[in-house]
Amino acid sequence: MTVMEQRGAYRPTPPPAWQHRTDPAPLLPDPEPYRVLGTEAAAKADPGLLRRLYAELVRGRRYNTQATALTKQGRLAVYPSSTGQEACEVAAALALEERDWLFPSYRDTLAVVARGLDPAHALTLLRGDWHTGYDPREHRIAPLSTPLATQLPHAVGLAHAARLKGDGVVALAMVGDGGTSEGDFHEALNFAAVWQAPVVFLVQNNGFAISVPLAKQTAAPSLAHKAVGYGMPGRLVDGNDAAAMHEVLSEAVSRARRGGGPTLVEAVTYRMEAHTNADDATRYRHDAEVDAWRDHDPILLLEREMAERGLLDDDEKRRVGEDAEAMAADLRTRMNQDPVLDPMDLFSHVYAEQTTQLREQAAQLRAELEAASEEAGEEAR
Amino acid sequence: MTVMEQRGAYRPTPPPAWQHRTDPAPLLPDPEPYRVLGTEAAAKADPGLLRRLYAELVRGRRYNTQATALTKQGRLAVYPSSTGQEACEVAAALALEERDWLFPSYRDTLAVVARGLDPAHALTLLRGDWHTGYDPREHRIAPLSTPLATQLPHAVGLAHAARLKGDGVVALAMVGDGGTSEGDFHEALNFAAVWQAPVVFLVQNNGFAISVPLAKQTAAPSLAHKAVGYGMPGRLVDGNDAAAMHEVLSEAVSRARRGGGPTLVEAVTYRMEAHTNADDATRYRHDAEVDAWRDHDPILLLEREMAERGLLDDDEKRRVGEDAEAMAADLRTRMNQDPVLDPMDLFSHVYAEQTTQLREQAAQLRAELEAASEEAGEEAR
Amino acid sequence: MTTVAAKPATKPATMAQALGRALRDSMAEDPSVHVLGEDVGALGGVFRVTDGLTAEFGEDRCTDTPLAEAGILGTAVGMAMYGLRPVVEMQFDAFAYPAFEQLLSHVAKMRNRTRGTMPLPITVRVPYGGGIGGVEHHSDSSEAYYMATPGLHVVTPATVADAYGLLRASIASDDPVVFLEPKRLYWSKADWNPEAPSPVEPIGRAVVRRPGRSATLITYGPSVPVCLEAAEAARAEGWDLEVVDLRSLVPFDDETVAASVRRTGRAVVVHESNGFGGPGGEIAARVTERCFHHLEAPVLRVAGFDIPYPPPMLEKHHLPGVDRILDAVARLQWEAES
Amino acid sequence: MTTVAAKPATKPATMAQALGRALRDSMAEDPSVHVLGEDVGALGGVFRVTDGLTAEFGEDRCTDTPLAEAGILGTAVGMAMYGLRPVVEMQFDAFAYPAFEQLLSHVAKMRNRTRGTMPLPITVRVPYGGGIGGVEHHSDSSEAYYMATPGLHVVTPATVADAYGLLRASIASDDPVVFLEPKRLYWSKADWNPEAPSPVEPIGRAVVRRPGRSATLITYGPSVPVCLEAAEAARAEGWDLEVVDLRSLVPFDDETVAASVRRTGRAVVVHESNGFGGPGGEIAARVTERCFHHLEAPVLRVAGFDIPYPPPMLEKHHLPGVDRILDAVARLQWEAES
Ligand SMILES: Cc1ncc(C[n+]2csc(CCOP(=O)(O)OP(=O)(O)O)c2C)c(N)n1
Ligand SMILES: Cc1ncc(C[n+]2csc(CCOP(=O)(O)OP(=O)(O)O)c2C)c(N)n1
Ligand SMILES: [Mg+2]
Ligand SMILES: [Mg+2]
Repeated sequence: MTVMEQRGAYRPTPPPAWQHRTDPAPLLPDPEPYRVLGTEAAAKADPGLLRRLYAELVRGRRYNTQATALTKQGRLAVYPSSTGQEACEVAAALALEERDWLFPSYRDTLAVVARGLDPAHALTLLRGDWHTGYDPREHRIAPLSTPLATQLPHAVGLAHAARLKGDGVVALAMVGDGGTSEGDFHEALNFAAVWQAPVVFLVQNNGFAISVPLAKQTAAPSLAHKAVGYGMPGRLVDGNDAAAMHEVLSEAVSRARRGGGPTLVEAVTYRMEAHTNADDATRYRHDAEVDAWRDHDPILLLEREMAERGLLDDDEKRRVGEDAEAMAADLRTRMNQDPVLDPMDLFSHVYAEQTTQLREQAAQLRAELEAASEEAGEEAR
Repeated sequence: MTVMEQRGAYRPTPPPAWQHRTDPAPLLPDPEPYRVLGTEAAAKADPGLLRRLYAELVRGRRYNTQATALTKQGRLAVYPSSTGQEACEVAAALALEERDWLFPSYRDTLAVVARGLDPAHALTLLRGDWHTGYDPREHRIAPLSTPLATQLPHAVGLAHAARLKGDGVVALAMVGDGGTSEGDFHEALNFAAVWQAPVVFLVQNNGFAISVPLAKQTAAPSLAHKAVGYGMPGRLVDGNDAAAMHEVLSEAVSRARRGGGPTLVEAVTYRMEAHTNADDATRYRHDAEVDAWRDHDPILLLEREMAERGLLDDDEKRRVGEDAEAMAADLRTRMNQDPVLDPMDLFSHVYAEQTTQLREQAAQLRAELEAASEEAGEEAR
Repeated sequence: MTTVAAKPATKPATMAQALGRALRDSMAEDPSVHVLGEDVGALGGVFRVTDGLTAEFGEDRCTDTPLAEAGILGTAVGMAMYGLRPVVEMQFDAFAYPAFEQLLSHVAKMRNRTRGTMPLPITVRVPYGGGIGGVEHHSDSSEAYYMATPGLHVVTPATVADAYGLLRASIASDDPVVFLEPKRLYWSKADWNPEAPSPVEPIGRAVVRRPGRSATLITYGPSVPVCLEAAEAARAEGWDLEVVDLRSLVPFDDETVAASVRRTGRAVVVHESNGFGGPGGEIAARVTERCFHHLEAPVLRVAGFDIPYPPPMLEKHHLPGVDRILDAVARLQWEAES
Repeated sequence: MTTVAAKPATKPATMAQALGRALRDSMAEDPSVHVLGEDVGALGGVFRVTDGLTAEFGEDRCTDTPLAEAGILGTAVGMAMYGLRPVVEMQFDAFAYPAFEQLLSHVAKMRNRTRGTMPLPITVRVPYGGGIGGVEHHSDSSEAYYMATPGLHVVTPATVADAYGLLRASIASDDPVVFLEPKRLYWSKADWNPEAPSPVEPIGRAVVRRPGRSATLITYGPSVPVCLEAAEAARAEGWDLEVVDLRSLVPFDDETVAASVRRTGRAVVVHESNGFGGPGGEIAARVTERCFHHLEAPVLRVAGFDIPYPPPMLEKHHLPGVDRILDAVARLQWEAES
């Protein structure tokens, strides 16, 4: 019996404004993270894609270990490693076309490299010679974002501009589980859904925000459940399953490209290393928890699948390993050279045109540097 | 077949971290706004409560019209009327016990009055003689919040402190549909759920944020659907049905008091007047839309129900009307008196102790005022 | 109050109208200019500055956003990254605060952090200041925050003609501009020809609004008319005050200001913003650095008190008025006292 | 570098340790003191200032919050409304920006808007400044924003003893205090007895760290040790420099500062924050207002350049160092030039 039929004389109508805007059911994530490797779905996966993913994962892992080593040698100011999260990083890069845009967070150097950026240029920020080591427009990669979640509205605005232009460009923005608590996450997802912007939000839920575990970050059934509150679909994926990640992100990207609007993807993964080289993870988690994830390593999962299907022989493994080593060796060599820096650059990019004040200050620094080098010269004589 | 059984040799486990934290199903709102008046549920409603609600609605409506009239006479700087939303305002106040706290937004003067504050003191902010006209601690009413949604984290913090104290106090915080787009809304709800704070969030979805209609504010199935993303229940209510509002809010309050954590309540209602007396609603909406809501007026709905049940005779109606008139007359008289203001108050409450700088500035103003009154005195002579 | 000479077709226009016209002309000239904010569409903004833009250019060019200031400015950053020129409206000064992280950490820094490859030509319009009887949070003078943030330009008009010219220049700038609109001058009027509007003013040039020889009043935005009034009143006391309208706080026109103070030897900085930590400190300090040996007295400041903005019925006591300015002028040590 | 006299039980302690001890002692003394922030629990904060507090007082007293600065400060407001004394940790200066609306529109105003009935005894700890090789957004000097906001106290220690004393006093204050911790002094050491810590300093008193007669260096926080070093170096040039450590920017100790400058007749303000719109303008202006006829030269400023904070490898060029301070002292018109 509907409310209209319940009463005799007095039958009020529902509030005039009441009408369903969106059916919530299809927006809700499945209860379990989506997986491909080790399931029947894996049979459908393209062998070429799996090989490509494998090579990138191995290269990515090697990149992570090399960069961490560089922090020990004082060659990087800091490095937030994505070891254990390579499937997310690589899939994010590979799901995009060249014309698309990537909005990485500060941990996502690897996604930037997997997208094709010179591995050394991706490290400029963390090395400390400048804030961003590449031209974002040339590579369609936004600067690595340190203030958490602030890059998400940028991705939405860019995707909105692309939609207005009608050029089929999609933006993919990355954020951590901790970052979802920021107001910018909320505002970005809301704008994206209202504007039906072609943007994909990838949350890497790696269990921690520095020392804070997920349970102190949210009480939600999953982070993907946030999507329905904006009117966009939420997908839950095993973030260590490269094939699942690639499939789900590619679907979300083409949905956005087709005009279907934004998607929120939560990748369940784990940060195997400390937060950065400067962090001491023993203060807040047990080795046993880390160990439990070792058997769910993204490279291992893919290797097992490929082995089972005969897609990976020892030759291929060796070749992939050697390529990764070559990349690491080259990176090491280049990062061991001191960058040539011009202090006067401090004043070159603040404004399109230097203000009088900056010209005066630049002159001051120039004079100081000249005096110092004269002094040094005199001392040398 | 579970994923564990799907494959032969290689059977990966799901990601170790994966475990359901909360069952989403009970957190999702019903598809239709909950209603009592005109349905079978109304039979269970307490006649005393309905009478009380009726008297408050009538008084509230009269308060709204009187306050709007005062703006025309220049006695108020501005008034954002809640005409049409009285059921929400009144139910919010009545759902709370005396020890509980109310966190009103700038539109919720009426809830403040229904909670028992002197009708004139509630208007201090809008009259312009000071920012807040009452001692929040004495009345357990936070200042009317102008910056939208900023009061929500305050309510959460206060409720959290109450929970730590274990004194059973609950906070109820009010916000508009537009305010749900702010980052503070998101952060407040997330903190509340993580902390299981005894707080109830009441969103009055009145269709507009000044001129911006709900469809430009959100693409969600409903605002109540946001709750699941925080891990709290979301309830959808007919905001013009005073009995339904009272029931749902009371339930949420006692759930919070029992330690059950926060609830998000969306009340579907409509702003019958312009945004404030300074606004021109004809610029962004048609009279037809407003007219469609006239038959769904909160007083009308309650009156019809009570009439059907024989709970409201002409005597009672008259008496309620007269009480409301008396309140309005008293308010008019008092608001027509010029408040006595002391300009030196400007310096009295900035800090617990006046800084040297403020003492100097206070002395300056005092000297100016004395000079001015001397001048005036001389002129008078 | 305006420098535009009357032409045959001029008629009285308000500052709000001139700002609206500047938006319209910028949008008509350059399809990459987009306006976004709360209520900028059908309503035309709460101050009606964007009136008619959606009707003329459509919702995609002048867009009512969800109610979230960080989101508005943050999406504007993304739009600018894609080559658009967003003009963002913040509804009131205090409602720009939620967007501060986007402004400080991204808008102000993006060009620099990308070595100039990613400029952000964003204009952030902020109605600011008091004197309109607004309830709390509607009358803040927030210019000190913007001035303290390298990478931003900070511009504020005081006349109808400048409102047009400076807003056009701000939108045309390849750098982010915080464009501060003095609320209580929105309805100020001047003769002005919308069909042949005043030429676009370059950003960064102060202007002498009234020449004088006794002392310089250095001011901007809402305090410019007050200073002009004070200068008129000062004639009765025998003072011939010069009034400099800064127009742009960043970049700062040291040359014009210092030249004036060197001429007059005395200066008072006047603004509504709180005195302590407000723009006046910076201005007084840099004038003193540059004109020390020309100064007959310390540069004084007449500013709002160091208090939260008062409620409407008390705001007149807070705002720098003619008398308070004249009191300060009187303290400029007219007889040798050292 | 510390004023505490060596006692038998003293041993070297870092500023971070003294701050941690101040939190601990405040919490032990007053059960209404609660610490909250990102990673303040098991980790002990990224600078380890809150180390051990959760272990000693439990998670309800020292709480790891979700990652949302406006939420942290906003909930702290509610906790303070209920009678608690929250001490909030912002992880880095630039990550306090998302909380600006809460800080400016509520924390700073609540006492005033409620006519004193609802004070907010909140301490907001903000690690600030550079010199630690941090990547972008980790080295901002944001004190100008706080100074420009009436209703806040702004306090910053420069010594181990003051770190303890001023933080205790800030937590005990019934008003909100923005407590700025100079990042690069976290590891600075001094002999200090944690069992009998230095007495609690009152907020609002500057201190002469080094007496001198030639000129006054006015400074605070991270620049205090640099100024002391400069003063040592200046002896070689024949200058005997006085160094005033402000300790509190709000309230400002006009008396101590003006007394020093009246004695020396010359002054330089030194800070890391950008010069333009930075604290130095206010300080120079008010010193000049008060000491004009004692000044032999304009008050000069040595500050960070007007640029976004540089990347680690270039920050040394930005930070005011000994040479730059001595250059400024040399420009204080030692021969009569007027
Ligand atoms: C706005 C902001 N607040 C605080 C920080 C300091 N911080 C850097 S990383 C981090 C934790 C991030 O956690 P999460 O989002 O889960 O990403 P993950 O580190 O796990 O990749 C914090 C708190 C920051 N960078 N930005
Ligand atoms: C942070 C902030 N931004 C903007 C405003 C200006 N403003 C006042 S009311 C309003 C609309 C509010 O809409 P809604 O939340 O739906 O509440 P309603 O007015 O319908 O009660 C706006 C934009 C504000 N007060 N605070
Ligand atoms: Mg994480
Ligand atoms: Mg509304």
